[in-house]
Amino acid sequence: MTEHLPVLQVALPLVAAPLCVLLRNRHAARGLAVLVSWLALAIACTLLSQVQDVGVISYKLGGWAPPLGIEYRIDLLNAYVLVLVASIGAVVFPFGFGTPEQGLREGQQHLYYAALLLCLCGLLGITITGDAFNVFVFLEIASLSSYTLISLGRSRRALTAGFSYLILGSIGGTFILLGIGMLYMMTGSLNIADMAEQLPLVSGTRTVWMAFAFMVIGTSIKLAVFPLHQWLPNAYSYAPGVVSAFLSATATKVSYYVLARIIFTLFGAAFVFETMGLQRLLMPLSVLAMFLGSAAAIYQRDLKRLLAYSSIAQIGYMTLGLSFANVSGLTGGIAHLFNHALMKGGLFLVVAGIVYRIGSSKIEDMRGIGRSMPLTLAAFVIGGLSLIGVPGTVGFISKWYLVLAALEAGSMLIAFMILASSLLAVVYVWRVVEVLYFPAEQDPSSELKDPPWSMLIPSFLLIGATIWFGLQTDLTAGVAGDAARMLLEVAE
Amino acid sequence: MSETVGLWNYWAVIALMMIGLYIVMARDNLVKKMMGLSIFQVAAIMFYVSMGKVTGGTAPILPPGPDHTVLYDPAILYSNPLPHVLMLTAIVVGVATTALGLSIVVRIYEAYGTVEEDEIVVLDGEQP
Amino acid sequence: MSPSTAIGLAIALPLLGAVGIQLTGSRPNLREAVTIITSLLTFAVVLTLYPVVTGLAPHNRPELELLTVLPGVALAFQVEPLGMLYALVAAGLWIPTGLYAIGYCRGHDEQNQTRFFTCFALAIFAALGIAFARNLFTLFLFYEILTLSTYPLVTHYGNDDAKAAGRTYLGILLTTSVLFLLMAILWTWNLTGTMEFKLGGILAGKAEGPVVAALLALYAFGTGKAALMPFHRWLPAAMVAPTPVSALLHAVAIVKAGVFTVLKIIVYVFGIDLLGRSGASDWLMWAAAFTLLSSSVIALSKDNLKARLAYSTISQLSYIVLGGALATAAGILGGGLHIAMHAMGKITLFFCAGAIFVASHKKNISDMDGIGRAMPFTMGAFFLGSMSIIGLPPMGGSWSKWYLAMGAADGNNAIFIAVLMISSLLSIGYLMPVVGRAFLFPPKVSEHSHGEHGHGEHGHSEHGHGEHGHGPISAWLARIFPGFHEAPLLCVAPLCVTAIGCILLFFYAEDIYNLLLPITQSAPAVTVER
Amino acid sequence: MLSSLPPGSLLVLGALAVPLLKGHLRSLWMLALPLLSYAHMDALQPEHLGSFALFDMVLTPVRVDPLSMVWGIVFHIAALLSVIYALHVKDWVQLTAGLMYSGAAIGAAFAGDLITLFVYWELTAITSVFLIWARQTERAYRVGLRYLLIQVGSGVILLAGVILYYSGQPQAERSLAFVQMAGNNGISLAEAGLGVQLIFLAFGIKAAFPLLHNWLQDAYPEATVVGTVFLSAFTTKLAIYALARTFAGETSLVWIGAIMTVYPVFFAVVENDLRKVLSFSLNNQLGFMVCAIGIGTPLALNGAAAHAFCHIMYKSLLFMSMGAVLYRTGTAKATELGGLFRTMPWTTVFCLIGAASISAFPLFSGFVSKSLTMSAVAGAGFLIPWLMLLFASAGVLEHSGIKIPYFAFFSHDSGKRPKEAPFNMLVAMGLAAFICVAVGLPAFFPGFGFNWLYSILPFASDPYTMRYEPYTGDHILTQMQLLMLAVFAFALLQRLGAYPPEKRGIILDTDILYRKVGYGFAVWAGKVWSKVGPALAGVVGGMGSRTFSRLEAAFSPRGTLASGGLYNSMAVWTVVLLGLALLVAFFIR
Repeated sequence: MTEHLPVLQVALPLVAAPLCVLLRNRHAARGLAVLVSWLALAIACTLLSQVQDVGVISYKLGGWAPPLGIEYRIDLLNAYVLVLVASIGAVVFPFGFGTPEQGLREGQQHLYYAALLLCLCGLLGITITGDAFNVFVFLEIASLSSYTLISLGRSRRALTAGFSYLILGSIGGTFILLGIGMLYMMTGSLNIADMAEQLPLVSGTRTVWMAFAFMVIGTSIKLAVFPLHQWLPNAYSYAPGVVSAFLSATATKVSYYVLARIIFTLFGAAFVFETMGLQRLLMPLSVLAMFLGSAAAIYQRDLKRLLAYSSIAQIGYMTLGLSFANVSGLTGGIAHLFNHALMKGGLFLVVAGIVYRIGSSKIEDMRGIGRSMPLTLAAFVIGGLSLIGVPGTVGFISKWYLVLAALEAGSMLIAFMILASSLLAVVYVWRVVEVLYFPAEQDPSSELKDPPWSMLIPSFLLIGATIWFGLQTDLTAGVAGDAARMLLEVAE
Repeated sequence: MSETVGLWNYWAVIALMMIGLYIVMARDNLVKKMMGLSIFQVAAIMFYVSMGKVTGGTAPILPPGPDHTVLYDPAILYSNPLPHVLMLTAIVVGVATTALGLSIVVRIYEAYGTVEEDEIVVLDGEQP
Repeated sequence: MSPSTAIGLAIALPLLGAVGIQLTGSRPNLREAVTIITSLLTFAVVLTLYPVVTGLAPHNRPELELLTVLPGVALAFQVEPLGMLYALVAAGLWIPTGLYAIGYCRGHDEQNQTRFFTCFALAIFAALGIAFARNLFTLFLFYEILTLSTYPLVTHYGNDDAKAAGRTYLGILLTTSVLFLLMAILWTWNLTGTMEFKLGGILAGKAEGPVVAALLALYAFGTGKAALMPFHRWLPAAMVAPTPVSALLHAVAIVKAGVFTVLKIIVYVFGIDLLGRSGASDWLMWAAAFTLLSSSVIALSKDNLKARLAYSTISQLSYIVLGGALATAAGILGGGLHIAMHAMGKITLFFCAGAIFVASHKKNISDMDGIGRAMPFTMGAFFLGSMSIIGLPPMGGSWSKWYLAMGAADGNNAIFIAVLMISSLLSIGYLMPVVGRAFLFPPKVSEHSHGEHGHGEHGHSEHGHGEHGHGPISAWLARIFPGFHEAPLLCVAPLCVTAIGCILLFFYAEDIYNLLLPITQSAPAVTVER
Repeated sequence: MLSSLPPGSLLVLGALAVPLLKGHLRSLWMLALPLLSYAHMDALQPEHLGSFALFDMVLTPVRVDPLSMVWGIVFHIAALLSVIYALHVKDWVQLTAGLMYSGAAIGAAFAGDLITLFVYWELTAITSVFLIWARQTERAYRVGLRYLLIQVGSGVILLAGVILYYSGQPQAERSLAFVQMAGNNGISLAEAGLGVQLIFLAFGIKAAFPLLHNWLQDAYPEATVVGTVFLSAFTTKLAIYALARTFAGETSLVWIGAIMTVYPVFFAVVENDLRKVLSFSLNNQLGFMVCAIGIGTPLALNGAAAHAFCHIMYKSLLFMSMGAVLYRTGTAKATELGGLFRTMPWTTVFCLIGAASISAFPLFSGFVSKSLTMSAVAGAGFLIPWLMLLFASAGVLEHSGIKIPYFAFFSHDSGKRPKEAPFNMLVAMGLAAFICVAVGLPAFFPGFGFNWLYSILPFASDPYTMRYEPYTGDHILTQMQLLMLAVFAFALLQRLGAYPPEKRGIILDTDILYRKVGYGFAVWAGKVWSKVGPALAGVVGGMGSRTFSRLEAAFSPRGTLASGGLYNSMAVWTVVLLGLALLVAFFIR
């Protein structure tokens, strides 16, 4: 049984999705989705511990040998991402259990869960597979389901948001497809490990360069690297609350994983940074993202949109870590992948709770509600502090590694910029905290209270995790560091 | 020169891509945008298909031999079948994307009463 | 109870207290009991550590390591002399401050008292964490907790003023700490690969010349709580908070956390030796001197009593920074002593300002004419506190000033003796008029104050008088002091205690001196001429 | 227990109880305090040195030797007289402050180390300011503040000096002992180092050296009736003691002293406020002592000590009498007084005794003490200073000996008919007058008259002093000639109408420097700050809000960066980036 875990990881949600459709009952569908997400988490955790024990796991799908057949290849990095995606799913799926789903048409809820499960399946699949074309397939599964999920939002603008994400996502996906095709032309293989072995022989050809450019740009669209981020604010603002939480915590993270894979495993750091000079492009863009994303967040009037812009800035941190191409930077980037998922997922859940109570995500509608919703306020404050990077929270850990990386790279300026941009986070976080905390002129309706426990518990699980992993970093920074060393092929 | 011209299939792919992208960018009508996107995706499919073609190669189909065996003749030059196979999946993805996109356009039409992007922007501006 | 346990307990108790206060919030008496009992217990636990510090050699000092956050970076605590001093100050002054806050809040009928006392306890928790921090990370962690836990206190009134003040407060403190302090910590880590505090410094041999000066700048300005100009604005801004908060800010925890951090970093990260040798701290002396003098001058022009005291605090903090920057044994000792001395003096002054506000609703010095005759205990205490701040004997403040000046003399920086002396004179200029006017001027005609405050001043004081009109002691006092009208007992008693404390510190300064002496071991007594 | 307390501490601590007592109990307590304190001091063994280590220093809070004993005795007497004089006062602030002030001064006289000295030094400053503030006028408040600043300024200079002095010594032999620093120990002030010079400066401020003197004339006339009596006795004499202790024999003091004696004469002659006249004369008398200290021989030091003793007595007496006048009439201005002898006969008599003493008439205390000084100066061969002192002696007679009683009690009749001074004041004045006379009398039998005074002097065993006999023919003759000349001059000038008329006016003095310029600067700095602060805040705020609106225009949901053709710009960006990525790869290596 255990040897089949890799395929089960993907197959379970894939099978459960049509089941949901067949069940036609929203309670049953939800129960199934939650169950599957928990099972997926259990599988992911088992895989991680296996990887930590025995090293890389290679699973041959259908028994076909790797270069020809599809291989699921699990090393430390993707086991880590699997755990992240699965655990976010396991926390987010039960959110609001027992309350009616927000803004869904009657009779469609089971379809919603089907889409969620498909999305989970796609994301897990991207992560677990060792086959380049398979990555594209799962990417499209995840993307298509997420277009659906986003356009399910209550506002009609969710539709336009979903549509534009669809357009851009498809462009990105096609870019990746083209890139894979070019690589296949040059190597005759679709297995990532196999391609990686062949590539150095042909790395001087323009086809490979083009392939690289297409793949990096395609992934960057999915990852919302500045300035390819413009689909993201709308998508996250108008999607249903849970979807925002889920996507913000997983979709961009998986894209980041793909980018890291492309750069380090597929093409190799030497090619990417020395031949292609990616850091010359990526570093300025990351810094711009950090500042412009945060600056834009400051001026938002919608809380979800604010968080979305903050995500753009945080993605900037991750890609910045990547662009240093040293162990600290990559550790910071990968750790931030995990950490940002925790805090942004938690924050979106908190906002979902607020929206559940007051029916709006506009900041001005939240005046003084922290008084009657103290737990929500507390959760938001902690999550916000984590965004800022206050010590004791996960945000600090990632920032720690990133600044260290900048110092190791000898760039005091970048180090200062990382810290300075986190000050912008102080501004946008505290702007919201002030609104929540200070009493409104007129007394808010007194029956307002914290969201139900079924919403609070998942929020607090993620928010609490930001503190736990801010102090206990074996799982995050520890594994991230190992993964970074593995990617950079640096001996411990 | 001949080399550049000889790669006409790639030029076609690039032209298709650019046409598709241009439509996506320049058209306000959402349905037309979907069309542009389809063209764009088709460009990728064309790319794969053309790259699988081996000059002088025949279709990679093995004729059935006696006793339900498959005849393989190393003398016959086949085209590479794999890209074509892959494109089956890509076509499915493209179809799904188009279907989903169009269904969203339908929903947009229900919600806004129009599928023109500029009008939607105006409508969104009126009612933020 | 082993010393390690005691460390944990000392830090955990205020945290537990905060939980307890939150839980008993609906029953004020019980809640206040929790505050008082927790503060007493905390102080007792901290006291049990005192003999440990004085008795054991540095390498034997008890430690408590909770967990390893990052490789080489642990959340860990250790007791050492400077931290012990700060812990004693914070925990010791929590008791009177707590009592006073109870009196103040009740006398003033404050809102949200539960939140108030909870955050208060949290602030003490953070302060003790800072005091016992074994490494830079732990220190930074609790430093930020302290900033955040006091934010609700600063913005207690919840109005626009409070909001603006809260922005300044948080803005400056977080900006400096994240931008500079964290940068400095990381840089240190990058240079040395460690962040454990070590007597004699960890940077010695790892950094030279301009790097040391730049690091020191990052540390000094990064510790925004030390209120070095130009990062001092948060302190006057925070004046909108209730007075017990101001006392907490200025005396017990927050500003002291800042200067403590600076001193600790100078002693344990740079090492007195390195700084004294390299001259990297020369600019810091001037920066501190500038802050010291200019804020005194500003204080002169403030009519609002709390604002004046706030600028006085800024000035006094720079004394401590200066002491550290001098990088001589005497300078460090003086800085350390001044932590305790200034805490005791300033807390008294703020208590007095609050008591005056509770009793008469007066905020401006120009309105306080003749108030000393109505409030002889309060103003007497104010007088004593002022003397301590000025540095006059027989108040504790004179010892710290003595050692600071000695430090300047030892370090061949005699010019800073002049700075200290001028500052003393300036502090007379801004503190003594308060006393003089209060005791010696006849009260202003009430018409005037009516004109300024508009409503109910007289009515209030009559009400207040009624409160204190009964009881034999009050009657006796009222007979002796005509027009006797003090704040509630819970306000007055703590300030009398702390005022007496200022005098006691004069006589018991040697204990603090002996406590701190070991940290100067690595320092040369006299800096050689550079 | 009691013996472990330093002298004067009884007064300091006992004063704390004064506010809590009422009526006769308070009076009794206040009278008892100086007496108890005296007994306590008397019980101390000479050369009793209570040393202990504090920090890394050795402190000697109590050191009893003949020099300190003289000051101890006279300070106690002055405290007692002042208390008696103040018995009618109800204001506890003044009484407490006065008692603590005298206690601090006594403590300072017995300080054995510089830290202890500093402690008492500052204590006298802080307590005494209340005696000025207790006047409860705006003017007194400002004067008090200036006084306090200068007094504490002297303290901090002392501290700075002590620190430099201490740290300038070799590490192993650092000593804080309050001992000779320059002069007789063979080190001149110029070469003694900055620390010692600062200490000298600090003493000089309190001793009202020329140009450092303004606080005295500024503050003393503004103090309360009682306050001035207290003030006149302690602060300056404490400084004299400190100078005698540390700078005896420092030659520059001779000149400083000589100048000090001369120049106040001119101010005193034209001054209208009689209490201010007395302040100038006090300054002038200090000059004699400073001069004697500068000589530094045992005889000269004896002279300084004796003069300090006598001076405290007669200056107190004069201030008391002027205080009584002020108390009864509400003014001490020469132009508004005159003819008071009719209703205030006792006060007149006591004032005359004081005037005679300060003028050094034979049979009065001034005569026996000033003679010592003059002889010492002459004996040391300082001719010009000697002449200056001689001139000043005449001047003293002019302004204190004649002007004060003349304008207050005789002169033209002001028409004022005040009551005689209160009984307690009369008692105090009487006691002071008695002492003035008693120590001035010739030694009809050993231990009587001036002999008693000489026996308590620090160098009582000094053979020259023991053999010194003020009542010799030529002494008396010289003095009488001088006095007669002065009286004659006064009478002549008065008759001719040429005596400088008393004017209501402000006499310009060097204090204009700090009173106007310093104060003006502080006010100006405050104003500048109050203008610049908001202006800066305005500028920053304006810049901030402009930046804000610009940024908002760019970033807000309606802003340029965040809205508009979503797909278009992003698709363009995609292509641009693709191009860029390839460009970087192709061309930028």
